Amino acid sequence: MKNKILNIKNLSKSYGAFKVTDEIAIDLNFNEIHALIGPNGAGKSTLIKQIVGSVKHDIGSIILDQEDITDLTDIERAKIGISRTFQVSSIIPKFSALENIILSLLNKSNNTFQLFKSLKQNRELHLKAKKILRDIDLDSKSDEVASELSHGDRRKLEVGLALAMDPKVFLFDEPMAGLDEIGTKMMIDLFKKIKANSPILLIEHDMEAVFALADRVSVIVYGKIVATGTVKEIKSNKLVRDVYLGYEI
Amino acid sequence: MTFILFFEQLLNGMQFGIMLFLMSAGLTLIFGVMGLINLAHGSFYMIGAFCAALIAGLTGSFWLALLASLIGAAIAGVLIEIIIIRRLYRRDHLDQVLATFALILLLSEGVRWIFGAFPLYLNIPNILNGSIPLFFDIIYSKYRLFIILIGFLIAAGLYLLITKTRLGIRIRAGQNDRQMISALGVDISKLYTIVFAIGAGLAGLAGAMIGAIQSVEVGMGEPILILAFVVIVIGGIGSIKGAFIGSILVGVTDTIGRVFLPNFLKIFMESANATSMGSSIGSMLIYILMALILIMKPSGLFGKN
Amino acid sequence: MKNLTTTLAALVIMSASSVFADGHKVKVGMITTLSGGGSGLGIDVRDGFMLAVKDNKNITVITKDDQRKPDIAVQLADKMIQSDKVDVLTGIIWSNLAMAVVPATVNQGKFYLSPNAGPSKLAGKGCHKNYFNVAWQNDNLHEAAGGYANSAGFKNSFILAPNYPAGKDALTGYKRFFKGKLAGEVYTKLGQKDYAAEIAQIRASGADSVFFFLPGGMGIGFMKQFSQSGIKLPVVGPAFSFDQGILKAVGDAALGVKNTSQWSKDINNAANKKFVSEFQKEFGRLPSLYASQGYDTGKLLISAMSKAKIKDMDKFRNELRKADFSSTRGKFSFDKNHHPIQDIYVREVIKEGKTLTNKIVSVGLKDHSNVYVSECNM
Amino acid sequence: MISEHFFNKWIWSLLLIIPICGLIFDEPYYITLATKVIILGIAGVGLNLALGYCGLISFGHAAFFGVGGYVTAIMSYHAINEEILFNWPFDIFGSSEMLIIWPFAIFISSFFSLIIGLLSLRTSGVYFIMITLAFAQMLYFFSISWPNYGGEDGLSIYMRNSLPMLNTMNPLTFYLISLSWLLTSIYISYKLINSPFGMAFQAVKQNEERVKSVGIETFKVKLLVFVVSGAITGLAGSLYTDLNRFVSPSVLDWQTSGEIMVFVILGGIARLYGPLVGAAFFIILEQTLGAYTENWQFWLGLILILEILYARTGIMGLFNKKKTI
Repeated sequence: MKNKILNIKNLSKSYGAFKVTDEIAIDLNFNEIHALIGPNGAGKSTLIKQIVGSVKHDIGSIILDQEDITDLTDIERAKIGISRTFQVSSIIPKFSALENIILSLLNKSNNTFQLFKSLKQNRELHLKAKKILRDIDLDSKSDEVASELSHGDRRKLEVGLALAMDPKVFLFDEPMAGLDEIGTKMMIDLFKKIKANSPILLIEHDMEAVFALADRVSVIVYGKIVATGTVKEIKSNKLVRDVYLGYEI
Repeated sequence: MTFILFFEQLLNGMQFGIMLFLMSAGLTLIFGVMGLINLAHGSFYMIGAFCAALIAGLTGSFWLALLASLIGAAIAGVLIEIIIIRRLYRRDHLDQVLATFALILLLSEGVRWIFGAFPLYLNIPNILNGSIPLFFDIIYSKYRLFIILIGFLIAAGLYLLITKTRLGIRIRAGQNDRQMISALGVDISKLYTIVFAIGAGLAGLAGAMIGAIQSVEVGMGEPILILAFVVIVIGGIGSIKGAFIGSILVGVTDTIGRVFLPNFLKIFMESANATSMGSSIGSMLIYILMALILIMKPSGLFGKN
Repeated sequence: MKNLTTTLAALVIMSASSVFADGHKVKVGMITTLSGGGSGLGIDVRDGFMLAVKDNKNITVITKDDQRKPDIAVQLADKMIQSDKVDVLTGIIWSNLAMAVVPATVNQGKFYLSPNAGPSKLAGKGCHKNYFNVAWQNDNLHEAAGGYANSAGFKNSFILAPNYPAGKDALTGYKRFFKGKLAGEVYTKLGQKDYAAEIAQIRASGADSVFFFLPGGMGIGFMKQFSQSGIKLPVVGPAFSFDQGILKAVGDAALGVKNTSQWSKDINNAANKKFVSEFQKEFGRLPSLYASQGYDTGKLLISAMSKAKIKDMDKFRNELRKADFSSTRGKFSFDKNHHPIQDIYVREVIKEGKTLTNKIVSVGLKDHSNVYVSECNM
Repeated sequence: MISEHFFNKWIWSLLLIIPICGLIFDEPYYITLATKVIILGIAGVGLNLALGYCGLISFGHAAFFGVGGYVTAIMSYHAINEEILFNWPFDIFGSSEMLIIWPFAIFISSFFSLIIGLLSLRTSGVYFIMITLAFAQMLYFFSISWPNYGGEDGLSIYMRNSLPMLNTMNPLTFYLISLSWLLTSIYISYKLINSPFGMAFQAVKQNEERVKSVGIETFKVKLLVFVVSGAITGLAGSLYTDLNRFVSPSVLDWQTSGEIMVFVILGGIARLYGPLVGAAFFIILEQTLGAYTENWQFWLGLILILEILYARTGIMGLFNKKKTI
């Protein structure tokens, strides 16, 4: 158990008779990218929402780094070290790329309630933010207003916001959707690099990327996890093949 | 404090609530379908009352006056919707609050310009004058019973309109998904105009019915507008059911609180203080009620989260 | 630049001319309610005043609308005193506005003649040598109503008024003179228009009479609903809810109601007859209580001007105190606290042809002053 | 095109020129009028923080304006009558010293905004608009029916409160006092919006969900902005009482809330000088229209509607096309 950074047990949530997540058990080891795949509407994003706490689950428990966070609010979980990206880019539209990243740095650097210090003169925050922009290959666009960035750049900025929080775990919700080849390649390299610090739970439709990155893969169908294993195991799992009829695995 | 008095006050609260419902039904529909906060809704209440007073003065008929209030306010609603309001649907709440705040100034002053500064005369027909005995020795005003009756009829009519007619289906669709109904090929701007006219007409009718027992004057709409907002916020914005229950709740709380609070406080303090303190708290009571409900249910009793 | 010089020159001449002006000229600032709720009262006071001073070349009047907001009223008073350099202020309708404007005016060394509001504070401790009330002290009409209730043989009154200072003064005033018991005493919400709850209480209370003070739209609502309720109790009230401007809106519900007033259009004296006919000719409507008060205020001012120059404040004040003018109310004089001593009449609402109006039925209180005189150190 | 920066300089020169003109032409009333603009501008600067920068559409700022105003009048009233203000937990006397009154007015209006904020910020959208209105209405009805301090009649304090060595009754002196408070409140706003905290509350306006997900306690952020906003508006209320030497329930009226909102939006939301320009425009309209017609509110309404429909960025936006948050 000691080697698990995130451990989710028996997580269930239903709206009326409809179970969006059904006794889900999933965990995340140190140094690991754990991919979560499944057809649309299987409950992947809802699972993420329950882990970050923006949707309350009915029963089950969530353990982060030996600590039970089941009863914490979404903000408390984010402060402790869960950071996420959104399936549909969610950024601060009128801030520049740099300002977006700085916002994300505020919590860790304990700057949120600094009322009268000029932000412009805070060199430390600026340097940190610049470094993250370089990591996500956006340093050339640091002063551009976020709402005017291209779709791909906004996906990168999403990941940058998550990175800036320096969390214990990342939950990435389709970070590569809509990225071009170069972008995808950059992300894959980046993820490989950061997982040593903070492991990643990854939802992704790009199977090539998943198979290139994931240490383990879980398959979720109708709110249930039907299989978990290494890329090789999953590729050869008959059930998964049935579910993913039409997908080339 | 006798049972009879209590029951009579309950009826008074009902009657007040029913009137609030006529105001708030339109307000909540307009918000639910078009997403518009309409501070100028009280102006239609006023316009209805003035139309009624005008027609009653010309023809001497109360019934024609009621009809005139409904039609006059609805026509005013259509005109204002086409000229001004429809440009606000896509705006944020802030612009809406401000534009309709300005509209209050414009309409109130406009009406004063036309009709002068003194209150107008509008009275109820003889047939509804006086009181009739109900059960248990309760004597109650005929006109107020009439108001309660009309209110329930309109509530029932609205219910049928929304659940059973094509227009109702479109309205409900509009409340759920604005994109969808335009995709269905419904002429959305026509639908909006109709909904706005219904709301304005109901407010105008309420203004005429109440104007007949209170006073027809400029500025009569704003106090009741604020109460109507309290109602729809308590009931949950967009919900007709919420508006109905909220109206009755506010009407009864206000009436009962006003009457019984001073008497209740007399148990604890001397009479003059109790009367004064009781009516002070009584006048704050519905706002306290609203704050309590919102603190417990931030989207009102029947609001969507 | 040339324009600026001309403007400057013009300004210098203007300010100079006011310095060297004939000492008989008086500049009057009228701050009253001309827009929004209750503007009917302000318009009547203004029209009455203007009618009184119409032919007097020595009076200039600047009129401004206070929107019934006390802060606006104070700011206008400051403007008129500081910029327009008026000598006398008048016009305020509402007690709460008077409480704001009167102290500001008299503290800046100007006269204030009140054509309507007479709050108790300004009659008692807060009285001032430069403040004259030409209408009534707020309690007067209510006291007369209490006195009338005694003479009518009422023993058990139900009384109600809005929950604000003037409302409390009203009920206190009634109780000061009424000798019977109270069947109930209710304070309603200010601005309340629906009195179903209160009427139910009246019905249940076993009262033999009702006294109410509900100015403006509040009173219209109460009277209509009371008459519709079928309760046959006699009603007494001050004139405010039964005056010319408002009677039309109350309608037949008001017929027969007794109300107290220091003025009525059928008071039999020459000044009043002249006022009523001239007002009708000028404005095409019957004058109201408020119009008569505005008119008397104007006549009072003229009477003092004919004997003293305004710059000689002490002399001018003395002339004002003499109240040497023919009032529409007949006998009129000031008590020590500069509030009227006058008869208060009991009127009844009647119909003249199709028009509702009032006729005097008796004198309620003769040569009536107010109870606050002793509190005033002047 | 004139830049906003240039325009701001113009505003400052005007603020200095107006009183001088008032002196030269012996029209002290125009100084008083300009003082009113400045005080209402301060109230707007307060609201602008919450409404313009943080997206908290408060329809109840009259509450704080009124509380500040009443605190001032009540303290002064007790000082005039030499009565004790409180005798628990210790004796507090009234005061007619502005230096004592200001901190009290600021403190008590922040206290009210803290309580109202704590309860109201649980809601959002239209509900927030309406619950803030409800709290202001509560105070309004309370002030009318509470007899101790004049109820509907209001409270007159006859003379302005005093500052050491200054004659506050002099229009110019009081103008300069108000002007320095305007400067202070704009400076505080400027510092706030350029601080890390300012970044947080401006982000909340745009995408609260995102701000939560990066671990920032948005409730606390909004509450603090709301309190600062209420405090500034409360201070404006205090000055407004001194301007008129009078306070009454009308300052707590819902139309006061509406008007403060109008200043902010007329001038241009989320712009430092917006509320001042809005207040000035509003007062000038009121004065000039009022001189021509009794029905000036009709024309005011018309102009406001046109402004909202066709000049959405406010007056400041005409000079600077740069988007605000």
